[in-house]
Amino acid sequence: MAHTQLAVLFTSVALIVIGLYAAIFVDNIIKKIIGISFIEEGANLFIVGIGYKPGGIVPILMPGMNSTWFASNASYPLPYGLVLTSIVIGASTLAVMLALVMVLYRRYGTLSTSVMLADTSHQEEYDE
Amino acid sequence: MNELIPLMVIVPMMAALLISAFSKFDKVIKVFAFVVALCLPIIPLLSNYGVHYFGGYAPIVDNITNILYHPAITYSFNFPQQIFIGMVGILTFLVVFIYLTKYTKVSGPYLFLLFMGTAAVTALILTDDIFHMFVFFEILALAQVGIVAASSIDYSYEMALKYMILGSIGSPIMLLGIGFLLAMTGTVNITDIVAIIRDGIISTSSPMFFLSLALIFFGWLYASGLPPFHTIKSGIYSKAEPHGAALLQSFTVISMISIVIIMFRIYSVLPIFEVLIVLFSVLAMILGVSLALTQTDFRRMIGFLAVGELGFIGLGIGLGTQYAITAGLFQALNEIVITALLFIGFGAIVNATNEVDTRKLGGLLASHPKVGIMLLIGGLAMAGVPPLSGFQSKLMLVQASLSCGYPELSILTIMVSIATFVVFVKTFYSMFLRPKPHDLEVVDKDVPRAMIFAMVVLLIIIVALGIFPDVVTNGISNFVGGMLH
Amino acid sequence: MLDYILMIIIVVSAILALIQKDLLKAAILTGFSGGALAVLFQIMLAPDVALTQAIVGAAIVPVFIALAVKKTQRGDA
Amino acid sequence: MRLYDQIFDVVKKFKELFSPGPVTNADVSGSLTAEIFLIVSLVIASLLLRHVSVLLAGLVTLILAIVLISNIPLIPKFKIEQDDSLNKMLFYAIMVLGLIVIFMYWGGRFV
Repeated sequence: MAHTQLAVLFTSVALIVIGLYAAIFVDNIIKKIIGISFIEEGANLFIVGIGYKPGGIVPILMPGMNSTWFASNASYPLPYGLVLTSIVIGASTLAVMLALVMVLYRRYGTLSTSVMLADTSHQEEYDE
Repeated sequence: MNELIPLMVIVPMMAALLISAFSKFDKVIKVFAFVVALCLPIIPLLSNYGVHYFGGYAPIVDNITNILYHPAITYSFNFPQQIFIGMVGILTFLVVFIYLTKYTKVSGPYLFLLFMGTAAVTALILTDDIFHMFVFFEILALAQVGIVAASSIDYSYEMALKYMILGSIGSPIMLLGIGFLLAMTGTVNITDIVAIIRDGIISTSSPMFFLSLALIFFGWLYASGLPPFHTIKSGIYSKAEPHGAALLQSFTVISMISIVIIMFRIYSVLPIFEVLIVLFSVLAMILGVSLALTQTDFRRMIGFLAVGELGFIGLGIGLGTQYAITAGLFQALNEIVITALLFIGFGAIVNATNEVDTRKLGGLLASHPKVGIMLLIGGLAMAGVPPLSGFQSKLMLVQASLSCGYPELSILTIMVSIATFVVFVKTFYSMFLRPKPHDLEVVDKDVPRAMIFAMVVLLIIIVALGIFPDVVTNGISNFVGGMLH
Repeated sequence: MLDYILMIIIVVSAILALIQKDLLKAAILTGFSGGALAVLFQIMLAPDVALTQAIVGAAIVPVFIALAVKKTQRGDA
Repeated sequence: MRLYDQIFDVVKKFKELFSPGPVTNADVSGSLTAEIFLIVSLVIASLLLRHVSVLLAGLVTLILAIVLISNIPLIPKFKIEQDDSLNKMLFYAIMVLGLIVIFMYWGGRFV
């Protein structure tokens, strides 16, 4: 049963590595952003994996439950609360990034990172 | 009155939301923003030191094991917090004032971002909860992106997107580090984590503990703009409006010191922690200043200088003694003020000439003597010329590194100060002293009054801190002494 | 058994999303990955997180990406 | 004489570096200062290794000095590596992340 927890940690590491790979090697900006959202998902999965207690129960204390039994069987709910916040933060950053991409696409007409987000420090003119 | 502690975060945040919601009513919003901005530096001055437990959940003592737990999000307010929040408040007030006088029609979203950023850094420096720190770290990153994207400077959208993509790599990594720490200690309250580590409940030599340091450290590198993030950090300074950049750098400095203090409290048992911080600070100093020497865009140059100066703060924290950390924090305070002065002053020049290339400028001392003189004093303060405030903190840093047995770091510190001086003199010469080129047209002759006012206020703070450093250093030193024991 | 299948779905659809030539397909595959993650959260005794992730990961994020693709271009180049 | 020629080439390189727009005295002297500052400060920083081992510090300092001086127009290379291109920034960021994680996980205990 503890194998599930280990497998979850491996999955999260796999997601993070996929995301980092996409961040370096994928040129399309939307795919890059998708890859970056996988890093976020991997971190979330990892934190949920921390709270998970193999063979335990959902941490909801119903009335009439034996509290000692509950305390020794419930999984740890604090990480779950953190992940909720983190998921929403991730979605909102994703939305802002995509909005910026849409604005920049109108200017460049391409989604290639090496064109859209290239070095700008030597550019003299700025064409609208 | 500890009730004032949460208000330091709530007031700017509520103001941000209200301004954004009622941005149609132009006059009312202007007055409201001005009043709130005026309140921001006053609240920390009136408040007493102490802690605030959100929701009133006081710490619980476990009767069997006698261990203290903190169930609520805790804000702790002390002398350094007071001085830094007060300084950010003053800066926010000046920036909002410049913004309100510059534009007749104010933009609600922009003011929203300014106030939201202020609320986020205030929460960052007050908080005693590592996840709360992460949440406001994200909010701060979003606010910074917004401030950059809202400016009307060329390539600001590109720079904002780059900053955001790098940020969305940095922050999940930091979250992962927090996750490792949570997995080992089971809590997110820093005081509890420190107590657990001090009692030896978890093994500090386990690879997990080192890994959590590595991941949180990477997030800190992103937040503070040390290498490898020095290019993007200087980039966003140069693509934001000058007054926005003045606020952005204060956000950077404060997020840097608040996260590094948290890391110091948790990880100072590991000797490698100090090695890492000193390594990256030295790199930041060398790369920041040497790149600043080769820039021709003066906003970018100040950006790189600001990153280079961050290295001094890191150096002070990395040396790890009471005197060194005091010096580092004092340097942070000075840097906030000095860099803000430089950004606002150079922004006034951009305003007047519409030109950012130092090669095409010249002879501005004749048309803008006031701005020139104030910028000169600010630059001298940044380079560490007595009796200005930069001198005091840099002298303390040199002494601290000598007394720790690292004369190389002292030499490096002095060299970086000299190079900073060279950068500044070179730029000042080519902008103000050199004969005026024929093709330079000064578009708008007079500099806005609000900018002059802001510069004068910041200059007074610089000189006052330079002459009476004890006012600040004694209090910081006491706080650091309490933190180390 | 179901959890291992879900993990494989998450990783494989993440990889497939990144090698698609068609960005709309990539958006849909992202939704697959997010939805599978939501079910995995449910199995890992976190129903509250699963609900949020199901809405955000399986519906909102793919829709955002699809909207961005619709406003820009569908092909990867 | 070869070193002299090399230093002379440095100035030519700087001209290319500032290609759009005129090159002023102040820019070239600033870049030369940056060049010297970079070499000296990196060499001094490498002296910090003496707290680990004196022999290592001596070796690293010597090698670093020789390598840096023989590659002398350093600033153009440095500037090209640290420009605003997102791909370069991401590459360096992730490389640093990898280095920190690997170093801390396997080597953190030994410091």
